[in-house]
Amino acid sequence: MSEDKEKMISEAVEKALQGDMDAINNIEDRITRSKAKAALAKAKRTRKTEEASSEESEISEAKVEEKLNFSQNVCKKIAEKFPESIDKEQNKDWIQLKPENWLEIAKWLKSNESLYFDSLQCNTGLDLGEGILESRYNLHSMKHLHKIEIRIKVSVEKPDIPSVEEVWRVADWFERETYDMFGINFIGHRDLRRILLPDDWEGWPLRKDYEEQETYHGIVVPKVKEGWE
Amino acid sequence: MTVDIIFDFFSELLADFIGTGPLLVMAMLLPCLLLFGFITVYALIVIYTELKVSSFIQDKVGPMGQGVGLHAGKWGLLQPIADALKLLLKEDIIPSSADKPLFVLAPFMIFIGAFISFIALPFGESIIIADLNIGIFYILGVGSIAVLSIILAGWSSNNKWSLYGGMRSAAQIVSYEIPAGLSLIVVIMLAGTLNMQDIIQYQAGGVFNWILFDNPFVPIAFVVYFISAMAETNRTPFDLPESESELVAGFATEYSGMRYAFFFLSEYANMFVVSAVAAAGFLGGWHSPILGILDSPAWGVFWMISKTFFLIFIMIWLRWTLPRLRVDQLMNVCWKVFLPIALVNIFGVAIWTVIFN
Amino acid sequence: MGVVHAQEMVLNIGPQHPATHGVLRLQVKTDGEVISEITPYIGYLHRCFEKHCENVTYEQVIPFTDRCDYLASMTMNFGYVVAMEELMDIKVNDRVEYIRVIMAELQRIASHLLGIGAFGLDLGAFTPFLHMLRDRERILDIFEMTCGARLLYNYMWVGGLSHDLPTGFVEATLHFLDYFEPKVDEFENLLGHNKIFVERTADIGIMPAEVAINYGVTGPNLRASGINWDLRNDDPYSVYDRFDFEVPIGDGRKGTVGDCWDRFYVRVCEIRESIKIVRQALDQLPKTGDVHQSMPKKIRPPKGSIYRRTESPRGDLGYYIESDGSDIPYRVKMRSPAFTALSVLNEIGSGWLMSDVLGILGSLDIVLGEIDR
Amino acid sequence: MGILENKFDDNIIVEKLDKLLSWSRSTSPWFFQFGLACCAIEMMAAAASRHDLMRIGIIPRSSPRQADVMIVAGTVTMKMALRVKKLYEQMANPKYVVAMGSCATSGGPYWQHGYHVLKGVDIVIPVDVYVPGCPPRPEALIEGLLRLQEQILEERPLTRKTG
Repeated sequence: MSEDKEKMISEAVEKALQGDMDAINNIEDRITRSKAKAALAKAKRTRKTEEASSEESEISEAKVEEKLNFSQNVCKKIAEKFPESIDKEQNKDWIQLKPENWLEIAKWLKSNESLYFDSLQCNTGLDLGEGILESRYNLHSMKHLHKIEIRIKVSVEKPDIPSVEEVWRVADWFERETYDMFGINFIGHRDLRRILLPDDWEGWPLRKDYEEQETYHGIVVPKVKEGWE
Repeated sequence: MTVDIIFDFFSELLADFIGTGPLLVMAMLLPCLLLFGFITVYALIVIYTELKVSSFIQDKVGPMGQGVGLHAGKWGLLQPIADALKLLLKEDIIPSSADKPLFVLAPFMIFIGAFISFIALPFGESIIIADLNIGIFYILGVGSIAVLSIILAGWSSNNKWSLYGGMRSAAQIVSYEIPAGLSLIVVIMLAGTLNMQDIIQYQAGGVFNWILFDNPFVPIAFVVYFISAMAETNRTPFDLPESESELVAGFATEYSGMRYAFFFLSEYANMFVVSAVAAAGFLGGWHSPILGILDSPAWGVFWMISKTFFLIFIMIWLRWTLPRLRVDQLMNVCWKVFLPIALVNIFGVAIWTVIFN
Repeated sequence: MGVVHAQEMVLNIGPQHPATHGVLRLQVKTDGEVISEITPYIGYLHRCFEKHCENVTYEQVIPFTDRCDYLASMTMNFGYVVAMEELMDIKVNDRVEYIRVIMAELQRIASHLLGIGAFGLDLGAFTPFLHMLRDRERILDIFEMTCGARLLYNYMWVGGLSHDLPTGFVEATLHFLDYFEPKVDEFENLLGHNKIFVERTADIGIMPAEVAINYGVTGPNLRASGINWDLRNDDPYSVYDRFDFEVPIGDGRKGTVGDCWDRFYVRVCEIRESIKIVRQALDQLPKTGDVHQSMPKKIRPPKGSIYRRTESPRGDLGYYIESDGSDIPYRVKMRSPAFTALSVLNEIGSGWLMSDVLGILGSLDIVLGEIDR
Repeated sequence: MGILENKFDDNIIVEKLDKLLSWSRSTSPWFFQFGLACCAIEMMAAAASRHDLMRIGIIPRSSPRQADVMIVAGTVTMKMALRVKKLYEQMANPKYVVAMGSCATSGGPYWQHGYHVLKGVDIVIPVDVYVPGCPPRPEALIEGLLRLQEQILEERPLTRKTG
C-alpha cells in the first residue's frame, strides 16, 4: 500500500471517530474503503478497552490498595455477604465455595446490580479422585460482560449440592447432565432424572472408578478389548 | 350410453346363445374392466411424471433406470411398474391392535370412491360409461366417499399419527367440498344442466366459448375450484392428512404393501377426477380449442386427456414448490376466504347473465 | 345427557420421526392439535465423548470433536484448538489464523444452509432443501480439496493445521462465492418471502430476550431475539478483530422480535456476513508461513484449567479443559449450544399447534450429535 | 412372508415369474428415512441433487411399513438399540438392512471406551450389506446399495433358490 493511501485511511479514521462516517464512505477505491473500515473498527475497540481498563483500574485503586483481580474482588464481596460459605483454599482464577449457601449466593450474584451474572455458561462436573467430586460453574454477565468461575467440592459419600435451577433455568439440564455422569445430587431440583443415559442404567460413567455394566437388556457390552490394536 | 351400445352390440352377436340377463352383466363388466385398466395405466404414467417433474424441479434427474443389470429400462420408464409389482407382493401387515375389518375395508373403499367417479367422466363425444343426467352432482357426491375411508383408515390403524391424519382430513375435505361445489354451481348456472355431456356441448365452438371465458367472474370460480380440489386430493400445500414431516405418513402410516398401493393409486385417480371435472366444466372438455381444427371424436379424447394432464401437471408443480399450511390456516382460507368469494361469485354470474344475455 | 370428558393425549414424537433431525424423542401432551407440554428426551446418540477424551491424548480428541457437531466440524475443531492454544500459550502465525477463519466461515455457510433448508423441510417445502444441499456440496468440494474429507475433517490441529492450502484454493473459493452470492437472494425469496412460509413462521414461537438469556440460548437464536451478542465481535479470538462485518439481529420484520421468521432471517443474513468475512480473509491471506511452525512435538499442557468459548454456527461453543500435566486430558467438557437451545423448547413451544412445534424445533437448528455428545 | 413365496416347484413359468419378482424388488428398494448420526447427513447428500439415489429407483419413505431397505446410518447406542430392533420388526417382508459407516458396522471410533455404544448393529438385527467409512462417501453408499440390488436380483422368492 502506498503512503498516500495510508495517510488517507488514517485521516478518514480520525474523522470517523469524531462522528463523520462519510469520510470513509466517500473513499472510492473499494479495497481502501474496507481497509479504512477495518482500521476504524480496531480503533474503536482499542479506545473502548482503554476506557474500560482505565475505569476498572480507577475503581480497584480506589477501593483496595493491594492489586486484586476481578474474581478476587467478587470473592471478597461474597465473603462480606456470606462469611461462612467461602472455602479456605482460594485461587486468583476461581472462587471456591462450600455447598451450603450456594443457592442464596447464586440468587445474590444474579440480582446484585454491580455483578448481575444473568447467564450461566457452563456447569462441569469433575471427579478429583480420593473421594471428592466437584461441580464448577462458569458465570457470565451479558450486561457488564465479565465472568467468574465458581467451584464447589463435595464428598462421594454425600454428594449434595443445592440446585440453582430456579435461578438460571439453563442449569436445569446442566445439572441433570452432571447428575447423570457423576451422581451429584442437586437438592431442590424439580426434575432430577438421568438425561443422556437410559433411566435403568447403572453407575456414574464419568467417575474415574466407573466399571461398565455387563449387559443392558440382554445386549452384551463387550469388556475384553482384544483385536483392537 | 356406452353400456347400451355394448349391450346392443352383444345382443346382435350372442342373443341366440346367452340370455338377456348375463348379457347385461357382461355389458356392464366390460367397461369397468376397461376403466380399471385405464386407471392403472394412467396411474403408472402419472407417477412416473411426478417422479420426473419433481426431480427436475429439484435439480435432479429422477429415475434413470441405472443400477445393476437391466434396470427399469431407458430413462427409468419401467420404474413405476417395478414399484407397483413390488408393493403388490410385499408382506401385508395388519397390526394386532388394529380394528381388522375396518382396516381391511378402508383402502378398497377409497379406491371404490375414486373408481365410481370415473363412470360419469366424459372422455369423448360418445365415450362415457354412464351419461347420467345429474353427472356433475354425482361426481361431487361419490367423491366424498374418500373422506369416509380416510377416517376409517385413520381410526382403525390404532396409531396416533393415523388418527391425527384421519381427523385432519375429515375436517379438511368436508370443508373444501363446499367452495368446490359452489364454484361448480357457476358452471351449472351458465350451462343450465347437470349433465356432463350437455355442459361440454354448451362450450362448443372454440376457445372463447369455454365457460372459463364466459364472463369475468368465472376465472375466479375456476381458481377457487382448482385450489379446493387440490385440498380435496390432499396434495401439498394441503397435504395435512399425510404431511410427511409432521405425521410420518398420516393415515397411511400403518399400511404396507398392496393396501398402501391402493391409497397411492386412489390419490392419483382422485387427481384425475377433479382435474377432469375442471377440464369439462371450465375448459371445454373434449372440444378443440380452435374451431374446426382436430375436432373429430378421436381427437376429442386427446383434448380431454391433455387438458386434464395439464391441470395435473400444475398440481405436481405446486406440490414441489410450496410449503404446507397449518391446520387452522387451512380452515381460515376455506371458510373466511373461499366461501365468501364463491358465494359472491354466484351472485355476480347471475347478475352478469341477466344484464348481458 | 352425560358429560363428555376430554382427555389429554400423550404422544411420542420420535426417536424415529422425519422432523426430529435425528434421534430425539419429544413426549408431548396434546389436546387435539394444541400441545400443552413438551418433554424432550435426549441421549439416543450419547456416544461418550467426554469419556473418550479422558482416555486419549490431546491430539486424538480432535477427531471426536468432529463427530459431535457433524454439520460444523471445522468450528468444533476451531473451538478446541483455540482453547488448547490458550491453555498452552501457543501463538500461531497469521497464515494459520486466516486459513482457520476461512474454513470456519465456509463451514458456517454450509451449516446454516442445511439449517434453514431443514427448517423449510419441516414446514413442508421440500425443494428449497435440496437446492441448499446442492450448494452445500460445492462448499464440501472446497473442503475436500483442502483436507480430503467431505464431512469430518480433523483439519485444525493444536498449533497449526493438518495441511496447507492446496494450489488453486483461493481461485476456487472466489469462484464459489461469486456463484453463491446471488443464490442467497434466491433462497431468501424462495422461502423467506413466500406467503405461506411467512404465515407459518411470523409470530410463531416467540422467544423473548430474557427467556433466551435465562435458558442460555446463544448464537443465531439469541441474536434473533434482538440481542447483539456474537463472540467473534464481543470476545474476539483468532483474527476476527481484523474483519469488518455486521452482526445481524432480529428486528421482527414480519412479526414479533424473536419469532421463527427472525431466526430464519438472522441465519440468511449471517450467510451474507460470512461471505464478506471470507472475501476479506482471502484478500488479506499472507502468502507465506508454515502451517506446522508452532506445533509442539508433544502436547503436554501445564496443570490448570481453562474455559474458552467460540462462536459455532449454533452459538457459544465452550470447552472446559482440565489438565493434570500429563498428555491425556483429565477432563474435557463441551458446552454445546444446541443442548441449551433444545431446553428452551418447552418454554416457547407449549401452547402452539403440533405443526408449529415442529416448525419451532426446526427453527432452533439443533444437531443431536452435539446435544448428546 | 408373502402368500406366494416358497410354494412352487421349479418350472419355466415359475422361473420367469421369479425373475420378474426379484427384478421388481431390486429395482425399487425404497429406503427407510432413518438418520442416526453423522452418516445420516451423507445419506441425505446421497439422496439429494448431486448423487440422486432416485436414479437407481430408491425413494425415501418415512414409515417403516412401506420401506424395504433400512439404512442404519450412524452410531447405534444402547438406548436406541431396542428401538432399532422394534423398527426393524415393524418393516414388512422382504426387508433388507444396510449398515452404513463404521459405527453401525462395529462401533467404529467408539469401540474402546464407548460404554453406551452398541458395537455393531448386527448384534440386534441381521445385516445384508456393510458399507465401511467414517462416514462413507455418498458414492460408497450408492455402491453398497448397488451390491444390495445385485443380491436381491439373485434371489428367487418363489422357489427359494439362489444363483
